[in-house]
Amino acid sequence: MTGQEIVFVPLGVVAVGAALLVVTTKQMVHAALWLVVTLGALAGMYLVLTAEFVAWVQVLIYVGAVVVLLLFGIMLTRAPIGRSADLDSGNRWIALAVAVATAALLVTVVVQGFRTAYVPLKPGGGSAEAMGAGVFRTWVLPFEVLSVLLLAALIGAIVLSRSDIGPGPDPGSDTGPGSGGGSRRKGDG
Amino acid sequence: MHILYPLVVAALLFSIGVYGVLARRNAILVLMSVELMLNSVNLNLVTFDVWLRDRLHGGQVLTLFTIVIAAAEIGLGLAIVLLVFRNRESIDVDRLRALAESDAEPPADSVVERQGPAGQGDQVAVSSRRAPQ
Amino acid sequence: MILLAMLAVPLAGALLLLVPGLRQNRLHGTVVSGITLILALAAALAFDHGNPRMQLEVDRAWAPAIGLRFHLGVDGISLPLVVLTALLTFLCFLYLLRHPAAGGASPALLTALLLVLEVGMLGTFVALDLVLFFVFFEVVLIPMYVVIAVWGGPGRRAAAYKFILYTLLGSGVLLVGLLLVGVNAGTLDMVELAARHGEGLSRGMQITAFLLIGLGLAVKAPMWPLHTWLPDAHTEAPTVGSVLLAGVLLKMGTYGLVRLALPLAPEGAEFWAPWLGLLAVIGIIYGALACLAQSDLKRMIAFSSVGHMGFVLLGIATLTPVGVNAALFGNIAHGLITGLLFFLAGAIKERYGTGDLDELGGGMLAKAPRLAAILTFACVASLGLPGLAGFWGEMLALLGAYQPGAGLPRETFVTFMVFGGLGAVLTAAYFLRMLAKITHGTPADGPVVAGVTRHEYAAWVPLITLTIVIGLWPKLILDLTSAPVRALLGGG
Amino acid sequence: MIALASLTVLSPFIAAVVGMLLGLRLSRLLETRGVPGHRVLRNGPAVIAVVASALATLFALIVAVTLWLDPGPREGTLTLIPTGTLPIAVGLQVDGLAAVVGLMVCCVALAVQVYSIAYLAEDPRYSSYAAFVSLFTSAMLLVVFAGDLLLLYVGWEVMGVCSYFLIGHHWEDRANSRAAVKAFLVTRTGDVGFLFGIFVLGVGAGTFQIDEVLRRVGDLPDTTVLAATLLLLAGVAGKSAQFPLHTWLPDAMAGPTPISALIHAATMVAAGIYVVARLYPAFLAAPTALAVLGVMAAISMLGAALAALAQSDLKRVLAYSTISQLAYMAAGLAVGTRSGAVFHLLTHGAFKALLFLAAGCVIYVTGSNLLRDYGGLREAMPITFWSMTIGFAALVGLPPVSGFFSKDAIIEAALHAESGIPGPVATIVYLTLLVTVAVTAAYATRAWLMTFFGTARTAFTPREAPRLMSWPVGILAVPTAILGFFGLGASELRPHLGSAALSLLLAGAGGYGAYAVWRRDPALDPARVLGPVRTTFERGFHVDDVYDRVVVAPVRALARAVVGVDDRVIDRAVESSAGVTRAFGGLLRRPQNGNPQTYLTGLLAGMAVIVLAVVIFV
Repeated sequence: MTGQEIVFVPLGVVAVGAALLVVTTKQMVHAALWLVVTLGALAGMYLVLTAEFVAWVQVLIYVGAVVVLLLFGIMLTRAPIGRSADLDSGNRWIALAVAVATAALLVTVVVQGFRTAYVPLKPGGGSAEAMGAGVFRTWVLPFEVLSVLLLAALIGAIVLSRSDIGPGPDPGSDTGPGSGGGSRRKGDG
Repeated sequence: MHILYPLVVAALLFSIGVYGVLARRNAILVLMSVELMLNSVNLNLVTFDVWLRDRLHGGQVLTLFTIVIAAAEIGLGLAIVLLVFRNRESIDVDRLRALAESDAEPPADSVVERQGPAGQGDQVAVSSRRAPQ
Repeated sequence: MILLAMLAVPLAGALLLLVPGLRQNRLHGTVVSGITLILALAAALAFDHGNPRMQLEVDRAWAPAIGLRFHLGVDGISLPLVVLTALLTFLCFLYLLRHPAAGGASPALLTALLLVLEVGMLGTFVALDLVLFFVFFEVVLIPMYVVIAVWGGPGRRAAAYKFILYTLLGSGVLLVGLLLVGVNAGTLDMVELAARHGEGLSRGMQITAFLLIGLGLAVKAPMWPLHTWLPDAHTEAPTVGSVLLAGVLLKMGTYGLVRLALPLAPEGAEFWAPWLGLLAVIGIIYGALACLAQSDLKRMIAFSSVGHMGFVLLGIATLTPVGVNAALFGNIAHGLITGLLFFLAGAIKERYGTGDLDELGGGMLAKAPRLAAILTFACVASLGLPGLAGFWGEMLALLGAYQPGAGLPRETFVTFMVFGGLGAVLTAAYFLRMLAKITHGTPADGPVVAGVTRHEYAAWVPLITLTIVIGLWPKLILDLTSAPVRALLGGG
Repeated sequence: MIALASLTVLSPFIAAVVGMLLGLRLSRLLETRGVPGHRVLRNGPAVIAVVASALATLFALIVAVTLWLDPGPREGTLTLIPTGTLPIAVGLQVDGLAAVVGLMVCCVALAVQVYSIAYLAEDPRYSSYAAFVSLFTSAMLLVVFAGDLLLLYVGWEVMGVCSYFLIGHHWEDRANSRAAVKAFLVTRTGDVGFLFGIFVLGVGAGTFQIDEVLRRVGDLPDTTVLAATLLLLAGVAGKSAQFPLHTWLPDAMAGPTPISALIHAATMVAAGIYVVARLYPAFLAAPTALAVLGVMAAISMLGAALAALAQSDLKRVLAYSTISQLAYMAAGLAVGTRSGAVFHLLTHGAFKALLFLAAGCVIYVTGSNLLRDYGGLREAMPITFWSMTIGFAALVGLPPVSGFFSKDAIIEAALHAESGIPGPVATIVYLTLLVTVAVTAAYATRAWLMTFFGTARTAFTPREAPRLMSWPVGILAVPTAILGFFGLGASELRPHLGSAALSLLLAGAGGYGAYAVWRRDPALDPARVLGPVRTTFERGFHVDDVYDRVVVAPVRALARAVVGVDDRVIDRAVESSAGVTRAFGGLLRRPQNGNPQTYLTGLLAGMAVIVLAVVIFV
């Protein structure tokens, strides 16, 4: 076992364990926090894999933004702080079966397919410089398209979360027509 | 480094995400599970990028894009969740049954009759029926 | 070629109704069906009566990739039915000229539907390719469904649903059976398949195929206990719908049995014949008893069809030339007579506003003597009086049952014959009961009933004449059918 | 010859068709043209019918005379109809039997047609009436001349439907309509047996041609012949109104009187006896069938005679007497005297036609069917009286009128039955014949006395019936009186002293008994002395009631049950299949509960399965 592996394996264990807690914990806020751990561990793994820039973006966006957003969502939906009993739906056991099957399948396939493959790790492959060059040279067009997509998502999120706009003839009934209009606009974007 | 380590971790994360999506009731938890799945994919992308020694760094760039899109997705997703919450007072995925047909057993020849209430908007009918629960 | 024209003319006639100017033409349907009738008669004239083979054949590739051919032809078995179909359709149009079907929808639509119906009916009788047969068999369903559902009585929707779902179910089974035969025998050509007499199909395959094909066709025939769509459809259908339904559509089932099931799967036929005979006899007795207790005229005639088709099926079940002859004769006779009966029932309903025997009261012979006289004639013909068309089919079917084909249990069939005979008595009983109920007695006071109109005469007199002519001279039909039937059953 | 016979059959048929379609038009034409002479001549349908009947009679006469001069059967076949098995021969056959019976049928039909002109003068539906009488005649002639069993059956059945129309001629009255339906149904029940008998015989013999069948009867297995003849007897019993299928005949009196004459004397009922005579070799080959016929005849003979004794309606008296006399013929056939039976058929045809037509005159004059309304008609209706007297004498079998000779031939034959029927049956038949002679005399005397003697019991104008009615009656009296002497030509038909004396003695006793009772009080019905059994006799031993209970009611109940079953079981099964389908659909809809998680679970599970499959198999 190489040094990298010695670092990588604990990170992986942490990531998987925290992910398991995300999907099993009885408290919603804890779930969000365990998610932070998972994502953080993933960032560590990226580092081990020499993808420094990705690792930092992971920390910034995921840990910084997404999880915060999720926490906001938890609060806005007035989710109970503390233990709640009914976070799992009725088909938990089926879900478990499917998940285990998926895991078994994926792991088997992966193991069979890459039994002898080794990753040559050389530092610098994922540096900010390399990334910047890649994004702004080779991948500049997808990058621009992505920015438009983000704009659309921005507008969509605004339209969706605001209740006072929409084509509904009766602004008083904010239910059916409002959501109908919103979803239509999202489709346009 | 043996490539199996990251790949197995990614596979497990993905499966855990699957479990979360299928088993969790709260829409926000479902979103979190989706994030897990996305991340497992990201991990794969990065791993293969490194393994293949891609000079264009397609895997890593795509990972960046995915992260960005995931952020946008979570934003939109949460907006939708909030909208649903506002309308239904609940974000329990398994209680949002608007996709189902109305439970009333359709009588053989009542096509015309059934069109009456449906015209007023299915969601209203459903939500008003759901509200007391 | 003449057959092709016979199919093309009504189809073109139906399509022409898309032209706006022609829609107002009331004579359109009559003219088109008249031309078709002339073509059918021309086919009958061009037909070589001494020749038991297929004649006037048209054989084109249709879908060569799967071996489908557009193969048409007539022989002695189908020719009478073709003429009957063309005649009945023409008479229906004649009748419609003066007595349009009640209902808001446009008459042009009815004309178009009936013409398409005619294409399907004629096509079924002249098709010589299994899939082509099935296609025409199905073409009939939709127009009839619409006719019932749009121009029918108060319960028309349920009746129409029942009709189409029931018969579609039968068609599905039929298709499976046809494909089973076609795939296993390697050809879809009916002439070739008939000539093989089941060679190349294992016994088990034949039994399955006969069961499937028979079931599919029995729904249409209809055989007891698959008959329940019939009374409803007849009761609700408009007059012309009932006439064509009883006059031609039911025949497609029995014709199919003779044309497809018997020659394609002879061993299967032998296996199933006693069962077919049993159900046929039950149908005879059951239909007659049901008629005895009916109070609605149209419903009664519908159940009488069950009984009459029972005789036809019994004839087929005997697997003898005489039985199959009886079936074909019975087909024609039933088409003529029951067609007439439904015309009459429609006329009565139109005049009295009801088809209920009790509400009709008595004394029709005093109130509307000619109508009642024709009704009496039709009933007497239907109950199988010798000298009229209805007799020969029944008599020959019973004769066939007395001497069933080799390999069939004789005692069983003799029992069937006895019960069939009882059914004949019951048939007489219910017709006479109905006649006594509505034509005899003193009439209740009420509005004067209109006499028989000229258009009604025009529609009915050919049927009456043919009933008498065929009844007095059965050779006309038996000469035609005997030779091909013998060939069909594998005799010399 | 055959052409003549076919013309005999066809001319009434054509008359029927033409009369039905054009009769009224011809009337109108004659009316407008102002044809001189009696108004009868302006009755179009009647003219057509009478002319055709006369033609038929002429043809039949020529046929009969030709055959008399040059005996020997002849036959001709127009064509063969293929059926897929034995062909049906459209052909006629003439022999002595057919010629004689055919002539008799034509004569009676002619008399009836002429008589009807006056009897139904004011009838608005004369054209259909005359046409059906013509058709009836034609059908009977077809039965008589048919050379093929199935052709015979055609005529046989057509007669049934004609009887239906004619008995129900006055359909305004529901009773007539019921009687007509009953006549048709009862005879048709028998006819089914008859048809099966034809099948058995024809298929057994390998042909439906009558002479060929009779030639091959000897080679057939006994059981086949027995089955065939027994089945044929069912039809015979139906048409010839023998027990147990006799019940339609008394009710058939509902029809106009000339129709009764036609049905009873010439057509329909005669057909049954004729067919047995025609197929006699087959019956001789099956003595058991003859024994059954004998027993049937014995029961019908005596039972009907007793029933006749108590009837209050003149026509019903005659109707029961017909059953009884037909039973004589059947008995004659059973004991082996075909010629005697046919002889009686002929004489009976004459005297029964006479009796009915005369009764028609009485009814025409008095306006009533009931014996208790008559009385003292002797003076006012001399032709009717004398004719009817001859008729009754023939019915009773008094010498020298015809009935005496024919009855005697049968009774004598019954004494030494030669047909091979078991001895006891022959004895029973013989004794019943003798007893019936006495009873016949009694009821004939009763009817005769109550009609013509004493004083009129109700108010009517005694007068002779119109000439068109009384003349046929008078003319029929001639053959009634003298037909018997034709039998002297054949040795077996000559009277025998012993049996003649015996039957005369019995007849005298019966007649005197009725007379003695009547003389005590001419105003009253002599049947009163029957006491309590009178009702039983009058209602024909309640056979009708039994049939009502045993056949009619169960069939009705069964019919209702069938309709119930159809609605509630078969149709319900069909309609509930819709429900089952929907329920099944509901089962499949269960997963479609609107929960996206469930959907997604299914999706992912499916994906896993597919991937698994790919991994394993590819």
